[in-house]
Amino acid sequence: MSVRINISGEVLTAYLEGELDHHSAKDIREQIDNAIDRNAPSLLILDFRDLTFMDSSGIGLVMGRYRKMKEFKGEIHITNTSPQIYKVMKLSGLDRLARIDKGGNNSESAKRA
Amino acid sequence: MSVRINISGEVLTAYLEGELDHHSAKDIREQIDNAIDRNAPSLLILDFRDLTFMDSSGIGLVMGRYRKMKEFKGEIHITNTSPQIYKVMKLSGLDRLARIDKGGNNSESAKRA
Amino acid sequence: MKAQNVLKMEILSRSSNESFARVSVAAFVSQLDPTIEEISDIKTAVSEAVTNCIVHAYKDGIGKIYITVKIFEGGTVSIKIRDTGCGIEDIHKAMEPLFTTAGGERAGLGFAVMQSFMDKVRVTSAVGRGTSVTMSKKISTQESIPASGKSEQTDGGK
Amino acid sequence: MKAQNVLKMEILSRSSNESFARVSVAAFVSQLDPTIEEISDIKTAVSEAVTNCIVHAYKDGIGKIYITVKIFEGGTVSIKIRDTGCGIEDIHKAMEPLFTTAGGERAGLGFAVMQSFMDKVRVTSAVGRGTSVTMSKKISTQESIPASGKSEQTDGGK
Ligand SMILES: Nc1ncnc2c1ncn2[C@@H]1O[C@H](COP(=O)(O)OP(=O)(O)O)[C@@H](O)[C@H]1O
Ligand SMILES: Nc1ncnc2c1ncn2[C@@H]1O[C@H](COP(=O)(O)OP(=O)(O)O)[C@@H](O)[C@H]1O
Repeated sequence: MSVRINISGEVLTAYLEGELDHHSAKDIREQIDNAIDRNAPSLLILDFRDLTFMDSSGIGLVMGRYRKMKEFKGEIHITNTSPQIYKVMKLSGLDRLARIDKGGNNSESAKRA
Repeated sequence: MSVRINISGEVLTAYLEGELDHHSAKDIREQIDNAIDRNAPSLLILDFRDLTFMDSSGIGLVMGRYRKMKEFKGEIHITNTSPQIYKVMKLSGLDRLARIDKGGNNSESAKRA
Repeated sequence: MKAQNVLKMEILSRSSNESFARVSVAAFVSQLDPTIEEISDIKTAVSEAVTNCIVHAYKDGIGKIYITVKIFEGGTVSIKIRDTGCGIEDIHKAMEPLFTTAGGERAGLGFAVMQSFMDKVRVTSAVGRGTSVTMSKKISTQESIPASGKSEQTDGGK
Repeated sequence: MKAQNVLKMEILSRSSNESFARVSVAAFVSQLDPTIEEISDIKTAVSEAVTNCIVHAYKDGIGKIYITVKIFEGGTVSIKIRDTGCGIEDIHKAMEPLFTTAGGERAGLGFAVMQSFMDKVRVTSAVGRGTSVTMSKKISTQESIPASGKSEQTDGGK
Protein backbone atom coordinates (compact mmCIF):
# COMPACT_ATOMS: atom_id res chain seq x y z
CA MET A 1 0.00 0.00 0.00
CA SER A 2 1.40 3.40 -0.95
CA VAL A 3 0.27 6.94 -1.65
CA ARG A 4 1.55 9.41 -4.25
CA ILE A 5 0.80 13.05 -3.60
CA ASN A 6 0.42 15.80 -6.20
CA ILE A 7 -0.04 19.51 -5.47
CA SER A 8 -1.39 21.86 -8.10
CA GLY A 9 -2.39 25.30 -6.84
CA GLU A 10 -5.00 24.87 -4.13
CA VAL A 11 -5.66 21.27 -5.06
CA LEU A 12 -3.98 18.37 -3.31
CA THR A 13 -4.49 14.98 -4.99
CA ALA A 14 -3.60 11.75 -3.18
CA TYR A 15 -3.36 8.67 -5.41
CA LEU A 16 -3.82 5.57 -3.26
CA GLU A 17 -2.40 2.28 -4.47
CA GLY A 18 -2.90 -1.23 -3.07
CA GLU A 19 -5.09 -2.48 -0.22
CA LEU A 20 -6.39 -0.06 2.39
CA ASP A 21 -7.13 -1.74 5.73
CA HIS A 22 -6.43 -1.04 9.41
CA HIS A 23 -2.84 -2.23 8.98
CA SER A 24 -1.99 0.10 6.10
CA ALA A 25 -4.21 3.08 7.08
CA LYS A 26 -1.92 4.65 9.68
CA ASP A 27 0.97 5.29 7.34
CA ILE A 28 -1.28 6.58 4.56
CA ARG A 29 -3.11 8.87 7.01
CA GLU A 30 0.15 10.38 8.21
CA GLN A 31 1.42 11.05 4.73
CA ILE A 32 -1.80 12.74 3.65
CA ASP A 33 -2.03 14.81 6.85
CA ASN A 34 1.56 15.99 6.51
CA ALA A 35 0.83 17.16 2.98
CA ILE A 36 -2.37 18.92 4.12
CA ASP A 37 -0.52 20.67 6.96
CA ARG A 38 2.26 21.87 4.67
CA ASN A 39 0.04 23.03 1.81
CA ALA A 40 -3.34 23.98 3.32
CA PRO A 41 -5.23 23.08 0.13
CA SER A 42 -8.84 24.14 -0.45
CA LEU A 43 -9.64 20.85 -2.19
CA LEU A 44 -8.42 17.35 -1.34
CA ILE A 45 -8.96 14.74 -4.06
CA LEU A 46 -8.60 11.11 -3.02
CA ASP A 47 -7.99 9.15 -6.22
CA PHE A 48 -8.83 5.46 -5.77
CA ARG A 49 -7.92 4.38 -9.31
CA ASP A 50 -5.27 1.92 -8.10
CA LEU A 51 -6.88 0.96 -4.82
CA THR A 52 -7.68 -2.74 -5.07
CA PHE A 53 -9.36 -3.25 -1.69
CA MET A 54 -10.87 -1.17 1.11
CA ASP A 55 -12.74 -2.03 4.30
CA SER A 56 -14.32 0.24 6.92
CA SER A 57 -10.86 1.39 8.02
CA GLY A 58 -10.87 3.31 4.75
CA ILE A 59 -14.13 4.98 5.75
CA GLY A 60 -12.44 6.04 8.98
CA LEU A 61 -9.58 7.48 6.94
CA VAL A 62 -11.89 9.43 4.62
CA MET A 63 -14.02 10.69 7.56
CA GLY A 64 -10.92 11.87 9.40
CA ARG A 65 -9.65 13.77 6.35
CA TYR A 66 -13.16 15.21 5.83
CA ARG A 67 -13.09 16.63 9.37
CA LYS A 68 -9.55 17.94 8.91
CA MET A 69 -10.43 19.71 5.65
CA LYS A 70 -13.58 21.17 7.28
CA GLU A 71 -11.44 22.91 9.92
CA PHE A 72 -10.27 25.42 7.35
CA LYS A 73 -13.35 25.20 5.11
CA GLY A 74 -11.73 22.90 2.56
CA GLU A 75 -13.60 20.29 0.54
CA ILE A 76 -13.00 16.65 -0.29
CA HIS A 77 -13.71 14.67 -3.48
CA ILE A 78 -13.32 10.96 -3.97
CA THR A 79 -12.70 9.70 -7.44
CA ASN A 80 -12.36 6.47 -9.44
CA THR A 81 -13.90 4.10 -6.92
CA SER A 82 -14.29 0.45 -7.92
CA PRO A 83 -17.68 -1.24 -7.37
CA GLN A 84 -16.37 -2.93 -4.19
CA ILE A 85 -15.13 0.36 -2.75
CA TYR A 86 -18.24 2.25 -3.78
CA LYS A 87 -20.35 -0.34 -1.96
CA VAL A 88 -18.41 0.24 1.28
CA MET A 89 -18.66 4.02 0.83
CA LYS A 90 -22.45 3.95 0.24
CA LEU A 91 -22.98 2.01 3.44
CA SER A 92 -21.30 4.76 5.46
CA GLY A 93 -23.40 7.56 4.01
CA LEU A 94 -20.13 9.15 2.91
CA ASP A 95 -21.78 9.91 -0.42
CA ARG A 96 -23.79 12.56 1.43
CA LEU A 97 -20.67 14.31 2.78
CA ALA A 98 -18.34 14.22 -0.19
CA ARG A 99 -18.57 14.01 -3.96
CA ILE A 100 -17.80 10.46 -5.10
CA ASP A 101 -17.12 9.67 -8.75
CA LYS A 102 -17.24 6.08 -9.87
CA GLY A 103 -15.45 4.56 -12.81
CA GLY A 104 -11.89 4.52 -14.00
CA ASN A 105 -10.70 2.12 -11.32
CA ASN A 106 -8.18 -0.39 -12.59
CA SER A 107 -8.61 -3.03 -9.94
CA GLU A 108 -11.45 -5.08 -11.41
CA SER A 109 -9.64 -5.85 -14.62
CA ALA A 110 -6.49 -6.74 -12.72
CA LYS A 111 -7.96 -9.25 -10.30
CA ARG A 112 -10.19 -12.13 -11.28
CA ALA A 113 -11.97 -14.13 -8.63
CA MET B 1 -6.26 -25.54 -15.54
CA SER B 2 -7.08 -26.25 -19.18
CA VAL B 3 -5.46 -27.58 -22.33
CA ARG B 4 -5.96 -26.47 -25.92
CA ILE B 5 -4.98 -28.94 -28.60
CA ASN B 6 -3.85 -28.18 -32.12
CA ILE B 7 -3.16 -30.71 -34.87
CA SER B 8 -1.11 -29.79 -37.88
CA GLY B 9 -0.03 -32.73 -40.08
CA GLU B 10 1.98 -35.14 -37.94
CA VAL B 11 2.44 -32.59 -35.15
CA LEU B 12 0.16 -32.42 -32.12
CA THR B 13 0.63 -29.35 -29.94
CA ALA B 14 -0.91 -29.16 -26.46
CA TYR B 15 -1.03 -25.66 -24.95
CA LEU B 16 -1.30 -25.98 -21.16
CA GLU B 17 -2.80 -23.12 -19.20
CA GLY B 18 -2.93 -22.62 -15.42
CA GLU B 19 -1.47 -24.67 -12.58
CA LEU B 20 -0.44 -28.27 -13.15
CA ASP B 21 -0.55 -30.36 -9.98
CA HIS B 22 -1.85 -33.78 -8.94
CA HIS B 23 -5.40 -32.41 -8.80
CA SER B 24 -5.44 -31.04 -12.32
CA ALA B 25 -3.14 -33.60 -13.99
CA LYS B 26 -5.70 -36.37 -14.51
CA ASP B 27 -8.04 -34.37 -16.71
CA ILE B 28 -5.18 -32.90 -18.75
CA ARG B 29 -3.62 -36.33 -19.19
CA GLU B 30 -6.88 -37.80 -20.51
CA GLN B 31 -7.40 -34.99 -23.00
CA ILE B 32 -3.87 -35.29 -24.37
CA ASP B 33 -4.04 -39.10 -24.54
CA ASN B 34 -7.36 -39.00 -26.39
CA ALA B 35 -5.86 -36.65 -28.97
CA ILE B 36 -2.77 -38.85 -29.34
CA ASP B 37 -4.93 -41.96 -29.81
CA ARG B 38 -7.08 -40.30 -32.43
CA ASN B 39 -4.25 -38.70 -34.41
CA ALA B 40 -1.16 -40.87 -33.88
CA PRO B 41 1.21 -37.89 -34.31
CA SER B 42 4.93 -38.34 -34.83
CA LEU B 43 5.72 -35.29 -32.70
CA LEU B 44 4.02 -34.10 -29.49
CA ILE B 45 4.79 -30.54 -28.48
CA LEU B 46 3.87 -29.54 -24.93
CA ASP B 47 3.69 -25.74 -24.91
CA PHE B 48 4.05 -24.37 -21.36
CA ARG B 49 3.73 -20.67 -22.33
CA ASP B 50 0.65 -20.17 -20.11
CA LEU B 51 1.51 -22.68 -17.42
CA THR B 52 1.94 -20.68 -14.21
CA PHE B 53 2.88 -23.50 -11.84
CA MET B 54 4.04 -27.11 -12.00
CA ASP B 55 5.17 -29.62 -9.38
CA SER B 56 6.45 -33.18 -9.77
CA SER B 57 2.98 -34.32 -10.86
CA GLY B 58 3.81 -32.48 -14.09
CA ILE B 59 6.97 -34.56 -14.42
CA GLY B 60 4.82 -37.65 -14.10
CA LEU B 61 2.57 -36.33 -16.84
CA VAL B 62 5.49 -35.60 -19.20
CA MET B 63 7.13 -38.98 -18.47
CA GLY B 64 3.86 -40.78 -19.17
CA ARG B 65 3.41 -38.98 -22.52
CA TYR B 66 7.09 -39.68 -23.34
CA ARG B 67 6.48 -43.41 -22.87
CA LYS B 68 3.25 -43.28 -24.85
CA MET B 69 4.91 -41.50 -27.80
CA LYS B 70 7.82 -43.99 -27.69
CA GLU B 71 5.41 -46.87 -28.28
CA PHE B 72 5.02 -45.82 -31.88
CA LYS B 73 8.41 -44.16 -32.23
CA GLY B 74 7.08 -40.62 -31.77
CA GLU B 75 9.04 -37.78 -30.18
CA ILE B 76 8.23 -35.17 -27.56
CA HIS B 77 9.32 -31.54 -27.27
CA ILE B 78 8.65 -29.19 -24.38
CA THR B 79 8.59 -25.53 -25.11
CA ASN B 80 8.29 -22.14 -23.36
CA THR B 81 9.08 -23.27 -19.83
CA SER B 82 9.26 -20.62 -17.10
CA PRO B 83 12.29 -20.61 -14.77
CA GLN B 84 10.25 -22.33 -12.03
CA ILE B 85 9.08 -25.07 -14.37
CA TYR B 86 12.51 -25.52 -15.91
CA LYS B 87 13.95 -25.99 -12.42
CA VAL B 88 11.51 -28.83 -11.72
CA MET B 89 12.25 -30.39 -15.14
CA LYS B 90 16.05 -30.27 -14.67
CA LEU B 91 15.74 -32.09 -11.37
CA SER B 92 14.01 -35.00 -13.06
CA GLY B 93 16.61 -35.43 -15.76
CA LEU B 94 13.81 -34.93 -18.28
CA ASP B 95 16.14 -32.67 -20.20
CA ARG B 96 18.01 -35.81 -21.22
CA LEU B 97 14.90 -37.50 -22.65
CA ALA B 98 13.20 -34.63 -24.43
CA ARG B 99 14.10 -31.33 -26.03
CA ILE B 100 13.20 -28.49 -23.68
CA ASP B 101 13.13 -24.88 -24.88
CA LYS B 102 13.11 -22.11 -22.34
CA GLY B 103 11.73 -18.63 -22.82
CA GLY B 104 8.48 -17.18 -24.01
CA ASN B 105 6.57 -18.15 -20.88
CA ASN B 106 4.08 -15.49 -19.79
CA SER B 107 3.76 -16.49 -16.19
CA GLU B 108 6.58 -14.50 -14.62
CA SER B 109 5.35 -11.14 -15.81
CA ALA B 110 1.81 -11.96 -14.72
CA LYS B 111 2.52 -12.95 -11.15
CA ARG B 112 4.52 -10.93 -8.70
CA ALA B 113 5.58 -12.37 -5.38
CA MET C 1 -25.60 -30.74 7.33
CA LYS C 2 -22.10 -32.05 6.79
CA ALA C 3 -19.52 -29.72 5.30
CA GLN C 4 -17.95 -30.79 2.01
CA ASN C 5 -14.72 -28.99 2.69
CA VAL C 6 -13.34 -27.40 5.84
CA LEU C 7 -10.46 -25.05 6.58
CA LYS C 8 -9.28 -24.25 10.09
CA MET C 9 -6.69 -21.55 10.68
CA GLU C 10 -5.04 -20.03 13.70
CA ILE C 11 -3.15 -16.76 13.34
CA LEU C 12 -1.70 -14.16 15.70
CA SER C 13 -3.47 -10.82 16.15
CA ARG C 14 -0.78 -8.89 14.27
CA SER C 15 -2.17 -6.30 11.92
CA SER C 16 0.10 -7.64 9.16
CA ASN C 17 -2.09 -10.76 9.18
CA GLU C 18 -5.27 -8.88 8.18
CA SER C 19 -4.44 -9.10 4.52
CA PHE C 20 -3.31 -12.72 4.80
CA ALA C 21 -6.57 -13.74 6.49
CA ARG C 22 -8.87 -12.30 3.84
CA VAL C 23 -6.72 -13.55 0.95
CA SER C 24 -6.60 -17.11 2.22
CA VAL C 25 -10.30 -17.31 3.05
CA ALA C 26 -10.99 -15.99 -0.47
CA ALA C 27 -8.62 -18.56 -1.98
CA PHE C 28 -10.43 -21.36 -0.14
CA VAL C 29 -13.88 -20.11 -1.17
CA SER C 30 -12.77 -19.72 -4.78
CA GLN C 31 -13.26 -23.48 -5.33
CA LEU C 32 -16.99 -22.65 -5.51
CA ASP C 33 -16.33 -20.44 -8.53
CA PRO C 34 -17.82 -17.27 -6.99
CA THR C 35 -18.29 -14.01 -8.86
CA ILE C 36 -15.81 -11.18 -8.33
CA GLU C 37 -18.45 -9.34 -6.31
CA GLU C 38 -19.10 -12.32 -4.02
CA ILE C 39 -15.39 -12.77 -3.40
CA SER C 40 -14.85 -9.13 -2.56
CA ASP C 41 -17.90 -9.14 -0.25
CA ILE C 42 -16.36 -12.07 1.61
CA LYS C 43 -12.90 -10.49 1.71
CA THR C 44 -14.34 -7.28 3.12
CA ALA C 45 -16.43 -9.03 5.80
CA VAL C 46 -13.46 -11.19 6.87
CA SER C 47 -11.24 -8.12 7.01
CA GLU C 48 -13.73 -6.42 9.38
CA ALA C 49 -14.04 -9.38 11.73
CA VAL C 50 -10.30 -10.05 11.87
CA THR C 51 -9.53 -6.35 12.38
CA ASN C 52 -11.98 -6.29 15.32
CA CYS C 53 -10.02 -9.08 17.02
CA ILE C 54 -6.81 -7.09 16.58
CA VAL C 55 -8.15 -3.64 17.48
CA HIS C 56 -10.73 -4.51 20.15
CA ALA C 57 -10.43 -8.07 21.51
CA TYR C 58 -6.66 -7.98 22.01
CA LYS C 59 -6.18 -4.22 22.25
CA ASP C 60 -3.42 -4.53 24.84
CA GLY C 61 -1.40 -7.35 23.39
CA ILE C 62 -1.16 -10.21 20.95
CA GLY C 63 -3.59 -13.12 21.03
CA LYS C 64 -4.81 -15.88 18.78
CA ILE C 65 -7.49 -15.60 16.14
CA TYR C 66 -9.26 -18.82 15.08
CA ILE C 67 -10.86 -18.94 11.65
CA THR C 68 -13.03 -21.82 10.43
CA VAL C 69 -14.41 -21.91 6.90
CA LYS C 70 -16.95 -24.55 5.87
CA ILE C 71 -18.32 -25.20 2.42
CA PHE C 72 -21.71 -26.92 2.26
CA GLU C 73 -23.47 -28.70 -0.56
CA GLY C 74 -25.46 -26.21 -2.60
CA GLY C 75 -22.70 -23.62 -2.31
CA THR C 76 -23.18 -22.04 1.11
CA VAL C 77 -20.05 -20.83 2.86
CA SER C 78 -19.89 -20.38 6.61
CA ILE C 79 -17.02 -18.45 8.18
CA LYS C 80 -16.38 -18.33 11.92
CA ILE C 81 -13.88 -15.87 13.37
CA ARG C 82 -13.21 -16.36 17.06
CA ASP C 83 -10.99 -14.69 19.65
CA THR C 84 -10.37 -15.24 23.36
CA GLY C 85 -10.05 -11.54 24.05
CA CYS C 86 -11.95 -8.99 26.15
CA GLY C 87 -15.45 -9.84 24.93
CA ILE C 88 -18.40 -7.53 24.24
CA GLU C 89 -20.64 -6.29 27.03
CA ASP C 90 -23.69 -5.30 24.97
CA ILE C 91 -23.73 -7.05 21.60
CA HIS C 92 -26.88 -5.29 20.45
CA LYS C 93 -25.33 -1.87 21.00
CA ALA C 94 -21.99 -2.95 19.51
CA MET C 95 -23.73 -3.91 16.28
CA GLU C 96 -25.42 -0.53 15.81
CA PRO C 97 -23.96 1.34 12.83
CA LEU C 98 -21.47 4.05 13.83
CA PHE C 99 -21.09 2.68 17.38
CA THR C 100 -17.46 2.29 18.37
CA THR C 101 -15.63 2.09 21.67
CA ALA C 102 -12.32 2.86 20.02
CA GLY C 103 -12.82 6.44 18.85
CA GLY C 104 -10.08 7.98 16.80
CA GLU C 105 -10.24 6.70 13.25
CA ARG C 106 -12.56 3.70 13.72
CA ALA C 107 -15.78 4.32 11.82
CA GLY C 108 -17.97 2.00 13.90
CA LEU C 109 -19.10 0.28 10.68
CA GLY C 110 -17.43 -3.11 10.96
CA PHE C 111 -20.57 -5.02 11.91
CA ALA C 112 -22.66 -2.99 9.45
CA VAL C 113 -20.33 -4.09 6.63
CA MET C 114 -20.47 -7.73 7.73
CA GLN C 115 -24.28 -7.63 7.86
CA SER C 116 -24.74 -5.97 4.53
CA PHE C 117 -22.11 -8.04 2.65
CA MET C 118 -23.02 -11.47 4.04
CA ASP C 119 -26.41 -13.22 4.20
CA LYS C 120 -26.30 -13.94 7.94
CA VAL C 121 -24.14 -12.75 10.85
CA ARG C 122 -24.34 -14.24 14.33
CA VAL C 123 -22.29 -12.92 17.25
CA THR C 124 -21.77 -14.57 20.62
CA SER C 125 -19.54 -13.11 23.29
CA ALA C 126 -18.65 -13.35 26.97
CA VAL C 127 -16.85 -10.52 28.75
CA GLY C 128 -13.31 -11.55 29.64
CA ARG C 129 -13.61 -14.76 27.61
CA GLY C 130 -13.92 -13.72 23.99
CA THR C 131 -16.10 -13.27 20.96
CA SER C 132 -17.21 -15.42 18.07
CA VAL C 133 -18.61 -14.08 14.81
CA THR C 134 -20.22 -16.57 12.40
CA MET C 135 -21.18 -15.33 8.96
CA SER C 136 -22.64 -17.21 6.02
CA LYS C 137 -23.27 -16.53 2.37
CA LYS C 138 -24.73 -18.52 -0.48
CA ILE C 139 -22.53 -18.46 -3.56
CA SER C 140 -24.59 -18.11 -6.73
CA THR C 141 -22.87 -20.15 -9.41
CA GLN C 142 -21.23 -23.22 -8.14
CA GLU C 143 -18.94 -25.86 -9.54
CA SER C 144 -19.82 -29.03 -7.66
CA ILE C 145 -17.12 -30.78 -5.69
CA PRO C 146 -17.16 -34.53 -6.31
CA ALA C 147 -18.27 -36.36 -3.17
CA SER C 148 -14.94 -38.11 -2.74
CA GLY C 149 -12.83 -35.32 -4.17
CA LYS C 150 -10.18 -37.80 -5.13
CA SER C 151 -11.56 -39.56 -8.19
CA GLU C 152 -8.18 -39.12 -9.87
CA GLN C 153 -6.76 -41.72 -7.53
CA THR C 154 -9.29 -44.45 -7.96
CA ASP C 155 -9.28 -44.59 -11.73
CA GLY C 156 -6.04 -42.81 -12.50
CA GLY C 157 -3.80 -45.52 -11.08
CA LYS C 158 -1.68 -43.28 -8.84
CA MET D 1 14.09 -19.08 19.09
CA LYS D 2 10.62 -17.57 19.28
CA ALA D 3 8.65 -17.19 16.07
CA GLN D 4 7.60 -13.66 15.14
CA ASN D 5 4.53 -14.81 13.31
CA VAL D 6 2.77 -18.16 13.21
CA LEU D 7 0.07 -19.67 11.01
CA LYS D 8 -1.65 -22.95 11.81
CA MET D 9 -4.01 -24.53 9.30
CA GLU D 10 -6.02 -27.69 9.14
CA ILE D 11 -7.47 -28.85 5.82
CA LEU D 12 -9.04 -32.02 4.46
CA SER D 13 -7.05 -34.28 2.13
CA ARG D 14 -9.11 -33.36 -0.92
CA SER D 15 -7.04 -32.80 -4.02
CA SER D 16 -8.87 -29.51 -4.63
CA ASN D 17 -7.07 -28.20 -1.52
CA GLU D 18 -3.56 -28.65 -3.03
CA SER D 19 -3.72 -25.31 -4.75
CA PHE D 20 -5.26 -23.60 -1.72
CA ALA D 21 -2.50 -24.89 0.56
CA ARG D 22 0.41 -23.61 -1.52
CA VAL D 23 -1.28 -20.28 -2.24
CA SER D 24 -2.02 -19.55 1.40
CA VAL D 25 1.42 -20.55 2.66
CA ALA D 26 2.89 -18.29 -0.05
CA ALA D 27 0.57 -15.43 0.99
CA PHE D 28 1.72 -15.80 4.60
CA VAL D 29 5.41 -15.93 3.68
CA SER D 30 5.05 -12.91 1.39
CA GLN D 31 5.22 -10.59 4.44
CA LEU D 32 8.99 -11.29 4.35
CA ASP D 33 9.16 -9.75 0.87
CA PRO D 34 10.66 -12.83 -0.83
CA THR D 35 11.82 -12.93 -4.43
CA ILE D 36 9.59 -14.54 -7.06
CA GLU D 37 11.99 -17.49 -7.17
CA GLU D 38 11.88 -18.01 -3.40
CA ILE D 39 8.09 -17.91 -3.40
CA SER D 40 7.80 -20.40 -6.22
CA ASP D 41 10.33 -22.71 -4.54
CA ILE D 42 8.17 -22.66 -1.40
CA LYS D 43 4.93 -23.16 -3.34
CA THR D 44 6.41 -26.14 -5.16
CA ALA D 45 7.76 -27.77 -1.98
CA VAL D 46 4.44 -27.28 -0.15
CA SER D 47 2.56 -28.70 -3.13
CA GLU D 48 4.72 -31.86 -2.99
CA ALA D 49 4.27 -32.41 0.75
CA VAL D 50 0.52 -31.78 0.69
CA THR D 51 0.05 -34.00 -2.38
CA ASN D 52 1.89 -36.80 -0.57
CA CYS D 53 -0.63 -36.64 2.29
CA ILE D 54 -3.49 -36.91 -0.23
CA VAL D 55 -1.98 -39.57 -2.50
CA HIS D 56 -0.06 -41.70 0.01
CA ALA D 57 -0.98 -41.03 3.65
CA TYR D 58 -4.76 -41.09 3.12
CA LYS D 59 -4.86 -43.15 -0.06
CA ASP D 60 -8.08 -44.91 0.95
CA GLY D 61 -10.07 -41.99 2.26
CA ILE D 62 -10.15 -38.43 3.49
CA GLY D 63 -8.10 -37.31 6.48
CA LYS D 64 -6.77 -34.12 8.00
CA ILE D 65 -3.63 -32.30 6.98
CA TYR D 66 -2.04 -29.97 9.54
CA ILE D 67 0.16 -27.15 8.30
CA THR D 68 2.21 -24.89 10.57
CA VAL D 69 4.22 -21.98 9.20
CA LYS D 70 6.61 -20.05 11.44
CA ILE D 71 8.52 -16.91 10.60
CA PHE D 72 11.66 -16.28 12.63
CA GLU D 73 13.72 -13.16 13.12
CA GLY D 74 16.32 -12.90 10.38
CA GLY D 75 13.86 -14.15 7.79
CA THR D 76 13.86 -17.92 8.17
CA VAL D 77 10.60 -19.70 7.38
CA SER D 78 9.78 -23.10 8.79
CA ILE D 79 6.90 -25.11 7.34
CA LYS D 80 5.58 -28.29 8.94
CA ILE D 81 3.13 -30.51 7.05
CA ARG D 82 1.73 -33.34 9.13
CA ASP D 83 -0.76 -36.14 8.55
CA THR D 84 -2.13 -38.96 10.69
CA GLY D 85 -2.20 -41.40 7.78
CA CYS D 86 -0.47 -44.69 6.97
CA GLY D 87 3.09 -43.62 7.77
CA ILE D 88 6.34 -44.51 5.98
CA GLU D 89 8.15 -47.77 6.68
CA ASP D 90 11.60 -46.85 5.40
CA ILE D 91 12.09 -43.08 5.29
CA HIS D 92 15.58 -43.36 3.83
CA LYS D 93 14.32 -45.37 0.87
CA ALA D 94 11.22 -43.17 0.45
CA MET D 95 13.45 -40.13 0.04
CA GLU D 96 15.52 -41.63 -2.78
CA PRO D 97 14.86 -39.87 -6.08
CA LEU D 98 12.51 -41.84 -8.38
CA PHE D 99 11.35 -44.14 -5.58
CA THR D 100 7.57 -44.39 -5.43
CA THR D 101 5.12 -46.91 -4.01
CA ALA D 102 2.28 -45.49 -6.08
CA GLY D 103 3.37 -46.33 -9.61
CA GLY D 104 1.24 -45.05 -12.43
CA GLU D 105 1.95 -41.40 -13.03
CA ARG D 106 3.78 -40.54 -9.80
CA ALA D 107 7.36 -39.60 -10.64
CA GLY D 108 8.88 -40.44 -7.25
CA LEU D 109 10.41 -36.96 -7.13
CA GLY D 110 8.37 -35.29 -4.39
CA PHE D 111 11.07 -35.49 -1.72
CA ALA D 112 13.77 -34.63 -4.25
CA VAL D 113 11.91 -31.41 -5.11
CA MET D 114 11.47 -30.53 -1.42
CA GLN D 115 15.17 -31.13 -0.74
CA SER D 116 16.42 -29.17 -3.68
CA PHE D 117 14.01 -26.21 -3.30
CA MET D 118 14.26 -25.77 0.48
CA ASP D 119 17.36 -25.38 2.69
CA LYS D 120 16.47 -28.21 5.09
CA VAL D 121 13.95 -31.06 5.06
CA ARG D 122 13.33 -33.31 8.06
CA VAL D 123 10.91 -36.25 7.95
CA THR D 124 9.58 -38.23 10.91
CA SER D 125 7.06 -41.03 10.52
CA ALA D 126 5.45 -43.94 12.34
CA VAL D 127 3.67 -46.70 10.44
CA GLY D 128 -0.07 -46.53 11.10
CA ARG D 129 0.28 -43.21 12.95
CA GLY D 130 1.36 -40.65 10.37
CA THR D 131 4.12 -38.56 8.90
CA SER D 132 5.51 -35.12 9.55
CA VAL D 133 7.66 -33.16 7.09
CA THR D 134 9.42 -30.02 8.37
CA MET D 135 11.13 -27.81 5.82
CA SER D 136 12.91 -24.51 6.29
CA LYS D 137 14.29 -21.82 4.06
CA LYS D 138 16.04 -18.53 4.66
CA ILE D 139 14.50 -15.67 2.71
CA SER D 140 17.14 -13.37 1.27
CA THR D 141 15.74 -9.88 1.42
CA GLN D 142 13.59 -9.23 4.39
CA GLU D 143 11.38 -6.43 5.56
CA SER D 144 11.51 -6.53 9.34
CA ILE D 145 8.28 -7.02 11.25
CA PRO D 146 8.00 -4.58 14.15
CA ALA D 147 8.28 -6.44 17.46
CA SER D 148 4.76 -5.49 18.56
CA GLY D 149 3.24 -5.45 15.10
CA LYS D 150 0.52 -3.11 16.25
CA SER D 151 2.23 0.27 16.58
CA GLU D 152 -0.68 1.82 14.70
CA GLN D 153 -2.81 1.32 17.76
CA THR D 154 -0.60 2.85 20.36
CA ASP D 155 0.04 6.14 18.62
CA GLY D 156 -2.74 6.13 16.06
CA GLY D 157 -5.48 6.63 18.63
CA LYS D 158 -7.75 3.87 17.42
N1 LIG E 1 -13.93 -9.14 18.61
C1 LIG E 1 -14.31 -8.13 19.42
N2 LIG E 1 -13.92 -8.11 20.71
C2 LIG E 1 -14.31 -7.13 21.54
N3 LIG E 1 -15.09 -6.09 21.17
C3 LIG E 1 -15.51 -6.03 19.89
C4 LIG E 1 -15.14 -7.04 18.95
N4 LIG E 1 -15.71 -6.74 17.76
C5 LIG E 1 -16.39 -5.60 17.95
N5 LIG E 1 -16.28 -5.16 19.23
C6 LIG E 1 -16.94 -3.97 19.82
O1 LIG E 1 -17.99 -3.55 18.96
C7 LIG E 1 -17.79 -2.21 18.55
C8 LIG E 1 -18.32 -1.99 17.13
O2 LIG E 1 -17.56 -2.74 16.20
P1 LIG E 1 -17.55 -2.36 14.66
O3 LIG E 1 -18.98 -2.19 14.19
O4 LIG E 1 -16.76 -3.36 13.94
O5 LIG E 1 -16.87 -0.94 14.57
P2 LIG E 1 -15.35 -0.48 14.88
O6 LIG E 1 -14.43 -1.65 14.74
O7 LIG E 1 -15.08 0.56 13.85
O8 LIG E 1 -15.33 0.05 16.28
C9 LIG E 1 -16.31 -1.98 18.69
O9 LIG E 1 -15.97 -0.62 18.83
C10 LIG E 1 -15.99 -2.81 19.95
O10 LIG E 1 -16.34 -2.11 21.13
N1 LIG F 1 2.88 -38.38 3.86
C1 LIG F 1 3.22 -39.65 3.46
N2 LIG F 1 2.59 -40.71 4.00
C2 LIG F 1 2.91 -41.97 3.60
N3 LIG F 1 3.84 -42.24 2.68
C3 LIG F 1 4.51 -41.22 2.11
C4 LIG F 1 4.23 -39.87 2.45
N4 LIG F 1 5.03 -39.08 1.72
C5 LIG F 1 5.79 -39.89 0.95
N5 LIG F 1 5.49 -41.19 1.18
C6 LIG F 1 6.13 -42.38 0.55
O1 LIG F 1 7.36 -41.97 -0.03
C7 LIG F 1 7.39 -42.28 -1.41
C8 LIG F 1 8.20 -41.25 -2.18
O2 LIG F 1 7.56 -39.98 -2.13
P1 LIG F 1 7.89 -38.86 -3.19
O3 LIG F 1 9.37 -38.69 -3.29
O4 LIG F 1 7.13 -37.65 -2.81
O5 LIG F 1 7.37 -39.42 -4.58
P2 LIG F 1 5.89 -39.74 -5.11
O6 LIG F 1 4.90 -38.92 -4.32
O7 LIG F 1 5.93 -39.35 -6.54
O8 LIG F 1 5.67 -41.19 -4.89
C9 LIG F 1 5.94 -42.36 -1.81
O9 LIG F 1 5.73 -43.13 -2.96
C10 LIG F 1 5.31 -42.98 -0.57
O10 LIG F 1 5.51 -44.37 -0.52
